[in-house]
Amino acid sequence: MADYLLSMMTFFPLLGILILLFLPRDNGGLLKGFTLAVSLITFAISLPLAFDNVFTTSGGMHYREFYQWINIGDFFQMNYNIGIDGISLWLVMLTTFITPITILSTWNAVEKNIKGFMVMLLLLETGMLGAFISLDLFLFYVFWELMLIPMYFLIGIWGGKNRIYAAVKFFIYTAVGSLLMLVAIIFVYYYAQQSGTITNGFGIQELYKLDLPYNAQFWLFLAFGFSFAIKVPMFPLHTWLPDAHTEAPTAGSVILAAVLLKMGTYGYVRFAMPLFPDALPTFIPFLAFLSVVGIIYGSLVAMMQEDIKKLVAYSSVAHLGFVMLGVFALNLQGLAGGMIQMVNHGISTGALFLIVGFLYERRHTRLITEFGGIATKMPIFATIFMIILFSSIGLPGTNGFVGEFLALMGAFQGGLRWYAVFATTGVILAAVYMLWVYQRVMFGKVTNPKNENLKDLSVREIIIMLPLLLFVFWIGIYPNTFFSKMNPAMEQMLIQMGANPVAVVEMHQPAAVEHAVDHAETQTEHK
Amino acid sequence: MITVNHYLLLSAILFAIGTFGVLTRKNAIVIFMCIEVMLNSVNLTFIALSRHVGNMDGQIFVFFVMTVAAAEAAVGLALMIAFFRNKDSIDTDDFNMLKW
Amino acid sequence: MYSNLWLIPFFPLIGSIFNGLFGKKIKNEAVIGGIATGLMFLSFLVAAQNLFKLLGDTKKVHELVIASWMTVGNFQLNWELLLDPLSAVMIMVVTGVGTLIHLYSIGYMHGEEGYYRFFCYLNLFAFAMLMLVLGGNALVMFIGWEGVGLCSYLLIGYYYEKKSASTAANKAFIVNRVGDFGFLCGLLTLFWALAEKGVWTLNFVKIAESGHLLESGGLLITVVTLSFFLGATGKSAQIPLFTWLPDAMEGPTPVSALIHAATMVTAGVYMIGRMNGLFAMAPATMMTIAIVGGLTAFFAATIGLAQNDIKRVLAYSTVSQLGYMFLAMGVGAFSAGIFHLMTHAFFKACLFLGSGSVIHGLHHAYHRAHLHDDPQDMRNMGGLRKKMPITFITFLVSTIAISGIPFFSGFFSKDEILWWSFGSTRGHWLLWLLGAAAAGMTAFYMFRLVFMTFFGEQKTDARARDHIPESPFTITIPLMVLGFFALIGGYIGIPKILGGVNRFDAFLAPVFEQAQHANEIHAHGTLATEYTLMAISVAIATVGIFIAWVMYIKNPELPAKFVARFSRAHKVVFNKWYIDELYDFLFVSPCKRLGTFLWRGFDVKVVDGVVNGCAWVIKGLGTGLRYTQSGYLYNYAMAMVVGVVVIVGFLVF
Amino acid sequence: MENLVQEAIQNVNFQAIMPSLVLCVFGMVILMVSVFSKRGSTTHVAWLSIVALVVTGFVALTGWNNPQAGFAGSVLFDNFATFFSMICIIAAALTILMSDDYLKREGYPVSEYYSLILFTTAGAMWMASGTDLMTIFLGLEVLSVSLYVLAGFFRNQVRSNEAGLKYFFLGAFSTGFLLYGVALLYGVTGTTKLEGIAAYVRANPESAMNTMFIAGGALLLIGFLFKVAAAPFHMWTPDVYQGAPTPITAFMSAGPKAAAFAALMRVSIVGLDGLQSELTSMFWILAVLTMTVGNFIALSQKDLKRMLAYSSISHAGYAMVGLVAWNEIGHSAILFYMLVYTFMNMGAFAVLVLIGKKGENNLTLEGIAGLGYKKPVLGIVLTIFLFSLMGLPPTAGFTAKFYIFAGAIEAGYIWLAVLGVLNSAVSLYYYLRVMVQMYFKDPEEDFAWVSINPPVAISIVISVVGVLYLGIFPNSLMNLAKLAGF
Repeated sequence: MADYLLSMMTFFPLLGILILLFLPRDNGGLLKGFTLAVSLITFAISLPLAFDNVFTTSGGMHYREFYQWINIGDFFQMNYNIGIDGISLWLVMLTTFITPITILSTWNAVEKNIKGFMVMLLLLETGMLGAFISLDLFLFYVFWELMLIPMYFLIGIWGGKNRIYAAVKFFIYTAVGSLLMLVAIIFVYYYAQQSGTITNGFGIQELYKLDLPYNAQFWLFLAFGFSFAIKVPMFPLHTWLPDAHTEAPTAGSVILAAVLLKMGTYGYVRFAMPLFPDALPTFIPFLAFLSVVGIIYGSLVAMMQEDIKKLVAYSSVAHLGFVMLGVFALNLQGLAGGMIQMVNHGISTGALFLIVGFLYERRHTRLITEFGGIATKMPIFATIFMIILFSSIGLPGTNGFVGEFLALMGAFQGGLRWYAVFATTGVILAAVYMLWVYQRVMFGKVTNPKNENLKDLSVREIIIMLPLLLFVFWIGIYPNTFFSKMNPAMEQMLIQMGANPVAVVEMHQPAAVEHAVDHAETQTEHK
Repeated sequence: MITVNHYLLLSAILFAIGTFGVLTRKNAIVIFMCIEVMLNSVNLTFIALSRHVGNMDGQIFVFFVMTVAAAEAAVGLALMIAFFRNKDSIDTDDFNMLKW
Repeated sequence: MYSNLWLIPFFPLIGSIFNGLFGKKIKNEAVIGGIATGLMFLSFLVAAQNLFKLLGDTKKVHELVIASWMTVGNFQLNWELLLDPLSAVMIMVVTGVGTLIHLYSIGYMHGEEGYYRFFCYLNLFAFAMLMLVLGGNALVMFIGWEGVGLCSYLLIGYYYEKKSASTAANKAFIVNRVGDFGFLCGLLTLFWALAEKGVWTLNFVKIAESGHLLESGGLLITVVTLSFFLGATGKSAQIPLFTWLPDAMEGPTPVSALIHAATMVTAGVYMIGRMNGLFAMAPATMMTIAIVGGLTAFFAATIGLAQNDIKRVLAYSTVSQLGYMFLAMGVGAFSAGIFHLMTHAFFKACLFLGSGSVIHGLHHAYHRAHLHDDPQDMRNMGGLRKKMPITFITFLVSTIAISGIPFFSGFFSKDEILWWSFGSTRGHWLLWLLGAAAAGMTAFYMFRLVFMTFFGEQKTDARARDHIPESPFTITIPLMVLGFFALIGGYIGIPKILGGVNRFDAFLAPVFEQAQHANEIHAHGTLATEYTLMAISVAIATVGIFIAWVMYIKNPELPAKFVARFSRAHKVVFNKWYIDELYDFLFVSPCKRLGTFLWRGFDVKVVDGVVNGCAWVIKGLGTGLRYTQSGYLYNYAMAMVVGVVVIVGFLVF
Repeated sequence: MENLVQEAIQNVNFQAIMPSLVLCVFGMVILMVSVFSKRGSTTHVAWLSIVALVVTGFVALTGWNNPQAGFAGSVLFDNFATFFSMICIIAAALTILMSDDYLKREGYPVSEYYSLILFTTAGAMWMASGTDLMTIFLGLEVLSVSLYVLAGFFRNQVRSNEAGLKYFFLGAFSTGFLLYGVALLYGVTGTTKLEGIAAYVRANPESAMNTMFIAGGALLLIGFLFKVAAAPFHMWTPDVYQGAPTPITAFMSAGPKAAAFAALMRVSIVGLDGLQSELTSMFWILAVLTMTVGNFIALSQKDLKRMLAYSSISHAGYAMVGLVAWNEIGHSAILFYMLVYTFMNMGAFAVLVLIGKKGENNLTLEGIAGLGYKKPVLGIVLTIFLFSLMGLPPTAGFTAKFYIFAGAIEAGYIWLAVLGVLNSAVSLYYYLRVMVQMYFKDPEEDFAWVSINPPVAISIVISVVGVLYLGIFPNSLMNLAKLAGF
């Protein structure tokens, strides 16, 4: 069973879709229930991964599956080449974890064409999981593009007033980047083929060993980086995000924020950076700069938003700036911060979108001015909102802090000191816009009569939020659960990126470093 | 002495005339005739070259071209008649339903 | 040995969680308040036990690792607690004063709608504060540091339906965040600097051990300490980040007493004390701290002169007193600073609780009389000493203490600070002057407060006058206890020149001595100077009291004349030197405008404009090209001919 | 004389033209059958043509890995020809499946229609298997003449007339250029056999490269470029595609286009090998131009058939990238691409055939608003075809595009690939617009007139299966394309 675990996990939702198609169209409860069951089973399938201690000892790929897929002799070969390591582990878990939550959140929100909605959600899950576990660039690309389709429909069919514009923009914007990446992928392949290093199709582990000339790396990194930067999204390629988020239905926003955006950051960590390590130093100052701009810019723009959802969307831009900054620090702390911040952002921002969804379901508006004094009417909601909000701000003890702190620390260690200092101002700004919106929505007296009869969260809604709250504190208080399984893989990845995983800029006490390098080397041997 | 070049030149001129006619005339029949001029100029080229090269392939080709031209004429005229029935015109300016 | 240390923060945490989850169901105020207070008291007992253990111990520094927190490569961080004399003093203050204020709150918050919520927050605060002081590394401290900020936010915004309350809460948190920015920068710089030297740690003990690796007085250490100090100014309401504290008085009075007087706001002082080794190595920073402290003490006192809201006067007084503590830290009088921190905790908590008692009484009276007058405005008070005798006496004791009248607790601590600011190797007579002037003003405005509130004729609305009661015993007991300590709390630190042994100083010596010695920080001067200075400060205080007496008892019409005479100056002082307006002008509105511009002007028009512009251009090109498809046969033929000519030409030539 | 006849008979190899012969015979049989059939009943004829195509398919498949040369080297039925023949057969079969009901709906239930399709297919197969310019020309003309008729088949419909006439005139016009090119090549090399031309160039590398030869080659190729609708010879495409009966449009975009590509490839690769560097640079420009023109103009189209016509132009551009690459990958990629394109495009047209009302005036963007809700299955399959046309995984459109661009990149044409993918990005917009209408707009009509009849359903199912199978498991056919390529 363990041999096929990843495949089972990835394609189980697809199986669910097949059955779903034959269920009666009008029985909404059955459709939702069934989909929920499918996603929960998927989660259950993936659960053994989280408890597998092999990740704590070895940074290599596990649960490998390898089948020949396309083999056109000397033309090209693609393989069904999947595996998971500490870097993708938590993103996979996040995906399987957040999907049931989103499905549960749509219980009352979606009325139109429930079947289609559920199909799209499950298709999306398959796409996301597939992208995280692909070890073959071609396979990755297939899943990567596959994700676009359901998201496009989620926004376009079940979205808000301006949904068509948003959906089309989302689709084309992301596709432009990925198409350029496709060219780069093919180029890498043929370069490898001509230099004789290809034995395994588009397998990234072979491609990692490739010694590309700097010039090629420069352009290839640009192509990959551009594609991922759109997905992240990094300033100034972010404008699709507020539109997409605002128009998407709650479930769409949650998945978009929680998982889809991670594809971009994950892409940097897994593909762009380790594949083209020589080009990395050229780009890092530039990318770090954009990350910092994203943090400050996103926060400032978020501050002035009138629509809560747009505010959260812009705050995403800021949060992902931290992720990217951490990743570009090229050391363990930064990378760990970035990785955990990806998970955090999934949890916190996902939860924020759910919260906005709760409000929207009740009032069918998201304008801040329409609210005020909600805390009196919905105390449980207010409490949960508050906790999530502080997690998003990065209050110590919550998950957000761990990620932001490590990312900043990494940036500090990794020679991005000034960037880090400016990024830290984002800590202030986050508090400003979040608290301000909370004040305007929740505090004060109820001035709008429409808010008089708001009902507090239902049991279902509380159940949705509880697991998220659990992880808010878990990651905040004992992140080692996560780090212990990420560390070996990250060390290996950093070596691949041409960075010393434990390096500070200048070393004065070589003993510790040697030890760490030894450690890393034994890791490599294991592989 | 008339060399092959003279023939080629003549056929080229004919071809050009045909082309020019296609470009400038509006009457479908005339345009069709111009195309026939073009095809026949090609035939002339073939024959001249066949003689010049010294094998029969060119001449055989001409037979095919002529056959095909006949078939085309049949089809083309039929199409024109069909159009004329509907529009009472075979002016190419009236081929204006499908555009942009 | 000290393995039960974790219980100290644990008890309030339990209380907080319990009340947060079940408080709403329980409804019974006695149970809720009882649990919260009881757990706080347990915490106090454990703290006391540990203190006594430490007193009898030769080893003064003890660490307790609870669990690991983050382990990433070389960076290993634990949940760890640190008990040394400094934190021992702090936990005593926090749990002691905390317990009393919890007790006080049972009565004070009686009948409030969110009773359980209040105790939940209050306990949470105690937890966070205890984490702050017990934190064994900078990050655990930071947890507490931000945690108290959070609770402060929650408690200031306790009356969240009031706009001013929620605004004040936001302001407090955000201004604190500015400070936290500094703290984080300092932390990260420090960590990086030490890691460069091969020491990967945030542990305080290790930092203290390896501080010498950094260049003393160098740029790096200055930057680190200045950043930390920025954090301290945020939390402890110093210039330039003091503006939030007066607004924070929107919170219920016990909150003001606990958080905004006794404990949280002293965190900055504590933090400097905790890292005294580093600070001592950065003279420039020390000087900055001393100057900022002195100036804060002075300016806050000036503002305090003119306020009419009883709690605001106390708030500015707090800012001013905190300035003293920073002054102390800045001149290297670490133990004096901590000493003042402790005495201040007693008398300021007592003052706040006393004012709370007054407000409570007036509120009650207005409520009974169905009036809506402001129960916090001193102009509505007067002559309350007869109505509220216990409140009055304890209040008076504390006022005397804060004014620096000999043999009350404030005298000892304040005087030591003033002496150090004059005589320390890091001191200067100008600093002393600022402190002394502030002391005079303190005496004046505090007695102004007492006179306006408790003496003179009763200005309370006649209809409410008879309903003013003395507060219930849950309120008066804490007052009495705190009043008692305000009276005698100073005796553990009687300076040598007054014949004492200064036990307090001795107790803290293990923490501070090394840094002071290593950096040659000590106060020097003759005994005569010391006596003289002491006399002068006492004299100044007395003069202050005298003026207050003249203006508010003897000739009550004087203040109005005075205000009329110096109307402009009064206006400036009354409006807090327009600092809020200045910040609004300098930071808040530019930020908002920038945000709006970036959104509507830049994001929508430029960034998105480029994107949509691309789409628009492509579509326009498409539409243009579309019209080449004219539908005319000869055009198509022409295109073909052109194509033929171009291609043939291209290939042939 | 005796000898000549003997030699000729020996050289004749009917095996080499057997598939087209079978088709022609069947075509004539159908003509005869139609004479004896009741007016207006064409269903049996349609099924008979399907039988014809199936038989032909089996016959053609015997040529796989069993190349048959014949007629003194004028015909070579090799893997390449087999592959293209199969594409044409599939296209023709799908066309016929979707035609019967359509013809009845539009009021032209005429049997000649089917025999014309069979003749067209036969012509296409000649084009694919011809190795002499003469046979290729004959194939081209058989194909063209039949198509002229088919395009103008609805003789009482002005639109159809106009389409037929425009196609006819421009087709004949381009034939003139093609022939002139053949004549020039013949003049230089003294032969019309592709091998002969190539051999002559190899023997006289210096003198062969004269103006006449190059111009002849260019003119010749232009004839085929016209058929594949490469810019600037594409201008007939939108008009003809829009005006012709929808199944015929579908057919033209797949079968004849594939045949034209086959001829284009064989002529350039076998016959004009010597001009490689000139031709690749020409194809480079034309490919970019073609896809750009196709995609850009398609952006503002409202009529679905016309939009798909422009899309077809752009796809021709993508396929030409394989010619630019001029390597094994590129050449096999074209084969694979044409096969995939047949499935996805015919599928899309089949859906249009179904949802059109009589006269097909409702085949506009607005006309299909809400289709996805009223006819969910049709909506889904059309969506799949559109995604495939966009080139998104997991559809065949993606694998095909990948194959093509892999060829280009392997040959070092990075910028061409970049321009190509950017073009696909542009194309997303107009394909998405269809989906916007289908799913994001509320239905304005109930689509009650849409009845899904079995033959069309079969054609759609075949297309969907083809698109998904080739998208997810392209291995087998990619390998076949590799074997069939040059």
